[in-house]
Amino acid sequence: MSYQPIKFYQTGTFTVGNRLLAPDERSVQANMQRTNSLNSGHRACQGCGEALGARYAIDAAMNATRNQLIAANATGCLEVFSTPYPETSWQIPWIHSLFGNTAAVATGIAAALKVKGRRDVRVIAQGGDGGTTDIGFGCLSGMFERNDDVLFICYDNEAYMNTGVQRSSATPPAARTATTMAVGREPGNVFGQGKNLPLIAMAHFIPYVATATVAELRDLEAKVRRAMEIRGARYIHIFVPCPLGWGHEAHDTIRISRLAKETGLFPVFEAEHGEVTSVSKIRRQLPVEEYLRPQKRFAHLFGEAPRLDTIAHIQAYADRNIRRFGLVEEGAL
Amino acid sequence: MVTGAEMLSVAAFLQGRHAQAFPSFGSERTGAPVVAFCRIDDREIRLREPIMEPDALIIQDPTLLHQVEVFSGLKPGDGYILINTSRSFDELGIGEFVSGFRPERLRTVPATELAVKHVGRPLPNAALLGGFAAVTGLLDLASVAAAIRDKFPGRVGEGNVAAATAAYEIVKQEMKEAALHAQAD
Amino acid sequence: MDKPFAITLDVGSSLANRTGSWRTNRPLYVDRLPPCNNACPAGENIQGWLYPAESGDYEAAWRVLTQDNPLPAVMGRVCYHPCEDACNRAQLDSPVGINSVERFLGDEAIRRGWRFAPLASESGKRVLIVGAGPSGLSAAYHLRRLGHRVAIHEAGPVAGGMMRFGIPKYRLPRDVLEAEVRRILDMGVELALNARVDNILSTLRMGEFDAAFLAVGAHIGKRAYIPAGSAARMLDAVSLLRSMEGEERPLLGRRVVVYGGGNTAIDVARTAKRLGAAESIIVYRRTREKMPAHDSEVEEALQEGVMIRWLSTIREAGAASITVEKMVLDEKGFPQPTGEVETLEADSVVLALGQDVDLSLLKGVPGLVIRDGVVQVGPNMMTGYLGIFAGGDMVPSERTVTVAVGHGKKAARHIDAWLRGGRYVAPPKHELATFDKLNTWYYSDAPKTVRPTLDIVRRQSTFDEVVGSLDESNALYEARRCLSCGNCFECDNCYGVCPDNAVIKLGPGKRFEFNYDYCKGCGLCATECPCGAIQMVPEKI
Amino acid sequence: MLKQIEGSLGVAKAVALCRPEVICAYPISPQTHIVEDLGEMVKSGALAPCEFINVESEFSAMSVAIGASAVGARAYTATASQGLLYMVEAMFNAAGLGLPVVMTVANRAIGAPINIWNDHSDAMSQRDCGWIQLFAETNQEALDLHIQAFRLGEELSLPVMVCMDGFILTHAYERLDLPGQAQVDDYLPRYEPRQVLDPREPVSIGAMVGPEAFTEVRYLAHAKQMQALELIPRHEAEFRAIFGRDSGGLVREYRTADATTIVVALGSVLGTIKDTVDEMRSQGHRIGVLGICSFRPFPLADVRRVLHPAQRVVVIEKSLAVGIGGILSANVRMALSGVQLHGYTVIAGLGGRPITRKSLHKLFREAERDELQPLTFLDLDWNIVNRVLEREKRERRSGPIAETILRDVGVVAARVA
Repeated sequence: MSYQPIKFYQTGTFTVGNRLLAPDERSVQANMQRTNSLNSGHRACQGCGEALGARYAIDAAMNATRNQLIAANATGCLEVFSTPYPETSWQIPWIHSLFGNTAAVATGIAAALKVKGRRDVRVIAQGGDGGTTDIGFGCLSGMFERNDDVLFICYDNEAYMNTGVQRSSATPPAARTATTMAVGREPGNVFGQGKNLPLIAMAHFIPYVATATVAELRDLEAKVRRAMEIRGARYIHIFVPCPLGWGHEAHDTIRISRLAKETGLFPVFEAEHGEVTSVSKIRRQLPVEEYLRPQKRFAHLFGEAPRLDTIAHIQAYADRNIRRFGLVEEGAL
Repeated sequence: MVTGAEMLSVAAFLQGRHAQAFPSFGSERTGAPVVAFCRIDDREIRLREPIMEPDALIIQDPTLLHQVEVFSGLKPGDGYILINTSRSFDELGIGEFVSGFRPERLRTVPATELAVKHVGRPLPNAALLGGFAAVTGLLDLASVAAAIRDKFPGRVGEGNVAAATAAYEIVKQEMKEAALHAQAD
Repeated sequence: MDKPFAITLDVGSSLANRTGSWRTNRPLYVDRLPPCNNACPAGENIQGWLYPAESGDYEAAWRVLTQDNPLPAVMGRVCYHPCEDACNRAQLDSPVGINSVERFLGDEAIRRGWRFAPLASESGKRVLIVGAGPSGLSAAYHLRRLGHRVAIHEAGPVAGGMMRFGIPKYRLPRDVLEAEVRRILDMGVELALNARVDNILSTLRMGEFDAAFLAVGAHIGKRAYIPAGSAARMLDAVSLLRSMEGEERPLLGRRVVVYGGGNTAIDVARTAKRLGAAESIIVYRRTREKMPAHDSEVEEALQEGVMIRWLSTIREAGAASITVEKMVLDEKGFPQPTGEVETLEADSVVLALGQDVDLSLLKGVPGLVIRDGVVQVGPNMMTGYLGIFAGGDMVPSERTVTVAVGHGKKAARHIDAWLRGGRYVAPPKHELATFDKLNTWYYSDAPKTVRPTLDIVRRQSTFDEVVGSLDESNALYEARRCLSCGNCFECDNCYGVCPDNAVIKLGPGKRFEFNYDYCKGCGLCATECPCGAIQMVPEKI
Repeated sequence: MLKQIEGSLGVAKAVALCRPEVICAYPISPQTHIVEDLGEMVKSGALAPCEFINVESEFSAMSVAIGASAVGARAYTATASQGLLYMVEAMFNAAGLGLPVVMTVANRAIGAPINIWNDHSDAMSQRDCGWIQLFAETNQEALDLHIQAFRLGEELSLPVMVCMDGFILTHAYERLDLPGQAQVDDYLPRYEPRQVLDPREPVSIGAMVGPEAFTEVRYLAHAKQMQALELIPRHEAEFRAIFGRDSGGLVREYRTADATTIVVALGSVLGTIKDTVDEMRSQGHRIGVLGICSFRPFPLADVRRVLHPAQRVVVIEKSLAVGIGGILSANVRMALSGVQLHGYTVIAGLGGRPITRKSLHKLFREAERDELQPLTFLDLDWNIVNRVLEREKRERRSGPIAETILRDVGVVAARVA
């Protein structure tokens, strides 16, 4: 069958694949022979955003490198659910060393490959928000600063899920975690100054920084592909909801990601050498309530007497993102 | 100073002897008082303790004379003392203290001046080694020069060798004169 | 390599861990009934034929379409498309232009001369069909496809029935109608013209038919008692419209008054305009809201300068004028006279008050039940007399071409079953794919394309077709606006969003399968399915 | 080739001859000169192909080495003291994953109070992390042990730590016999890793292992070190054959035949002890020395064999197991279980305190008379200690011990003056 020029919605702008697209225009995930880098049988929870994000990203990277890929993995959910002896779910050469040293291990791998003249083999370091924004931060910053030829991917589910949902520096304000309980006068996590890893990565002026969510596969794959075209230190921050830790329905993982972006709470953009080069605009702007309400970790904001002040505060964060990154189409809304 | 001890050990090594040079370890910053040691022997040196009873003492900075117990352990009689100064032992106020030493083993040399003259910088090490070779006769000037060239290749090295040679000559000259005086008395 | 024990593992080994056992809910692929299909009186599988159309496979689309309706080109013009009123897309931006795509496919078929597939084996049975209108033609087509020999007896000089004698050219060009009728006849359907059936039983007997389907339509214009002077020129709408097909044009004068509020009234008023009437006025006793005529028709009529007198009745008609009485709606919404009258100049008055059925052919048939001037039929379209079925305008129902075509199909299936000594049982209907079952995020905004319309001057002077066709790319665009409600369109979402790779892609046209060995039952696939083709059901424990 | 150079430079040259492919550097005294020298060789191209990476911490240094080693590259780094402690988590990991990283530890004390001078507290803190630990007596041996370390580690897939006394060896200028490249290539084969990260044969390294297999994994780690007990002497012999000198091995005896008193120690202090022993021998004392080169694995059998005939053992160690005393001596005692002899633990040279012949003579004589305390702190200034203990008994807020001691010694005062 001859394919029509891509002109209309069903040719897959928002869906994963679609029969109407020429095969080379479909997403990696739509491919019947996709690599399933993180194959079935892993022990992730139902509807795990991290499992999804990891397969999206690594499949895309394998596709971009013709499977010439090695990954280093930080301690955390992803590592534990993917490689409990005697089974591993990974299809690529993969190493888990420690919680805080993944970027450095990757640096070592890249250095060794360089010495051995295996420039074709590319290196990915990956971990959760704990292994990235907290305990792994030192090694990560060092890797950035030296501009080592490593792509670091952070799967951000905004808390230490592996140990039972404790607060991390990526945990959003007001969110309930095991160490920021929804009790007292200021329930949930504190309103700090925030620790925006993508911006911090940009402050290292590395060649490439991007954010993505599991709700926009094509965008995510494009960013991984772009990252793989570049040499040097690269960083992709992927928003991956955790049904268990956030207290939302397992089937809402993608919906929640979508809401995070559409409310402006999670800006999706790209930056090269410290400059923002592209922004994924909000399609249908929504108030933050839409995002907060389906998550039990924010349930205390919607009790008998809703915490309107807190919600307004969170809305202000979203508005700031919208202003800072220009998330809303000019003239729209 | 540390460099001095190093070069001294190299010079000894070049003359086929065993030598062990090491600093008085510390987190000193440039300019702070330091002590460095050098052992020279004909058999392998296994000893790792600091030198507490030196046979010879090279004092690079006479201003320390009254601050630290510089002379502790130095055996009166057959100990060597070489001081980097243009003044005399008496002018330095230690004439009385060194009275017990054999005068031909007590020498001063304006090493810093020589360094400034030949190297252009106040680094007296090389000159002091030249002087040391002269006063002790334990090393010949050639191996000192070789050690210096080994440490500082090129122009700087040659400058230092010149300084060392000058110091060597000066000390030798003084000793000759001293010897004459001795006979004269 | 000789790997360290336990610390180093072979890739992919976790396939040994069947996580399917975690599942408490199981996803199922389902086909739900799209609202368009559900609303189509002709029972078309609209989503089904839009699907191949989306990939530009128009012939396949046309073949799916014509499994239910042999007259797409006609339907694409005269159908009032209840499908579009039901379309879920209306809640996003505007309904899919189903009718215009259908018309495009119909015209494409005529242009390319596509023919119907050869028949199944002959059954050896003969069926008589009375009336070559939409219902009769539809029945003939379906019966023929089912392998029966079919003979149509048509009283008129040409086939088409109301499609020919009721609907004006400017809505349905005759060459289109003829092309589609011919295609049906080419299947080997006998057509006898000017062959009025006076006595159905004798015709059945003489023709040795095994069954009959009656679809004579309703061609007798209803009369209303209006005191009229001898000079007054009064005609009825049906005759007027029929005469339009004849040699010489009827003379209506400069001022024409049409009495009634149905589609026929509109047709007449617009026809009068085209015949040169300076004034074409519709007199209707109620308000626009209450008017039975289809809104688009009313709109087009007004555009063309037709005037409408709401809340008015004709008291009497004179030589060159009529007297009109104003009405008011009572609380029940019925018009009540006010006694207030005025005079309208009128060279002629056309009564468009509905049509009656000519039931003379049924005289003496035992068991028939006739009520309100129409023949009563059972759910299988059979009359009280075994083997005689009826449909279209002569049975109780809405009187549209689409309904008639639907009757033809339905009757054909029952006749077929009856001839084979069985009963036709329609397959159970799927659950309706309502809007709430969709995840419309995945559909980008794409407003409906408007079909071109003829410029106003030519609309008032000629009988050229008013509404034009979509070109190929527009038709494709419209087809692709379809949300494919309740039916998988292979967007790969389920395959992509499964965190456990538990969806197996079977390849183009083969859709997908769940791998229950690993599916943990999270339900992401169902939530993210754009068209609601996945259902979560509890696992039996 | 003989050269009079600094110990650090000697080690750097030896490491370079081993053709390392990835070197990670983070500065900390007294190790720094080694990586500085290596860094220069890589920059100048004298050492190639090799990646020299200036990391941002010791934790990162060991982690980079782990990554490089996992790809089959020969990885090296050096550290000391606090730096070693900062990489502890990665130390266990490198050993657990069986990655043959080689690391120099320029032994130095551990704070608080911060102290940059030599003792063995740093290396001893890592005695159970799974690394092989070799202690050098001289700079020549330090140099040679690095060549042996790569051979041993890669053959066993275990990381190896070469310990050399900070400053005392690292900063000492001595005559060193530098091997030629051909000799080293002859002795040290290409690295053939047991496991490697390679897309051509993907594996997952570093799985989570539960109770069902963890004990086995740990036992295998132990078994590998036991294999080292056999390999080390073999490697020592081969080394002698190629390089023509004795270096390494498990233990080194010195005048132990007929000795009634045997002194056991690690590292450079053995030199001073040997000189002392020679002097005492010349005076008729039956005293000998047992130097331990391989502390991990600990050569229980050899130690037992050597010490068994003696009447007393004096263990001199530069580290303190606070709350019990000796670390080396505890290991020695394990070797002597069931053997009846006097055992003395002497804690000496902490934080750079010189160990002098004078003190040793006194010590050994007391030992011979069995007047020594089971646990002795060499040259401990009892006046200071007692004064502090007194003061602490008297007042609650007696201030930080280190500072008060300095005040007692008068150093602080002197600085001020």
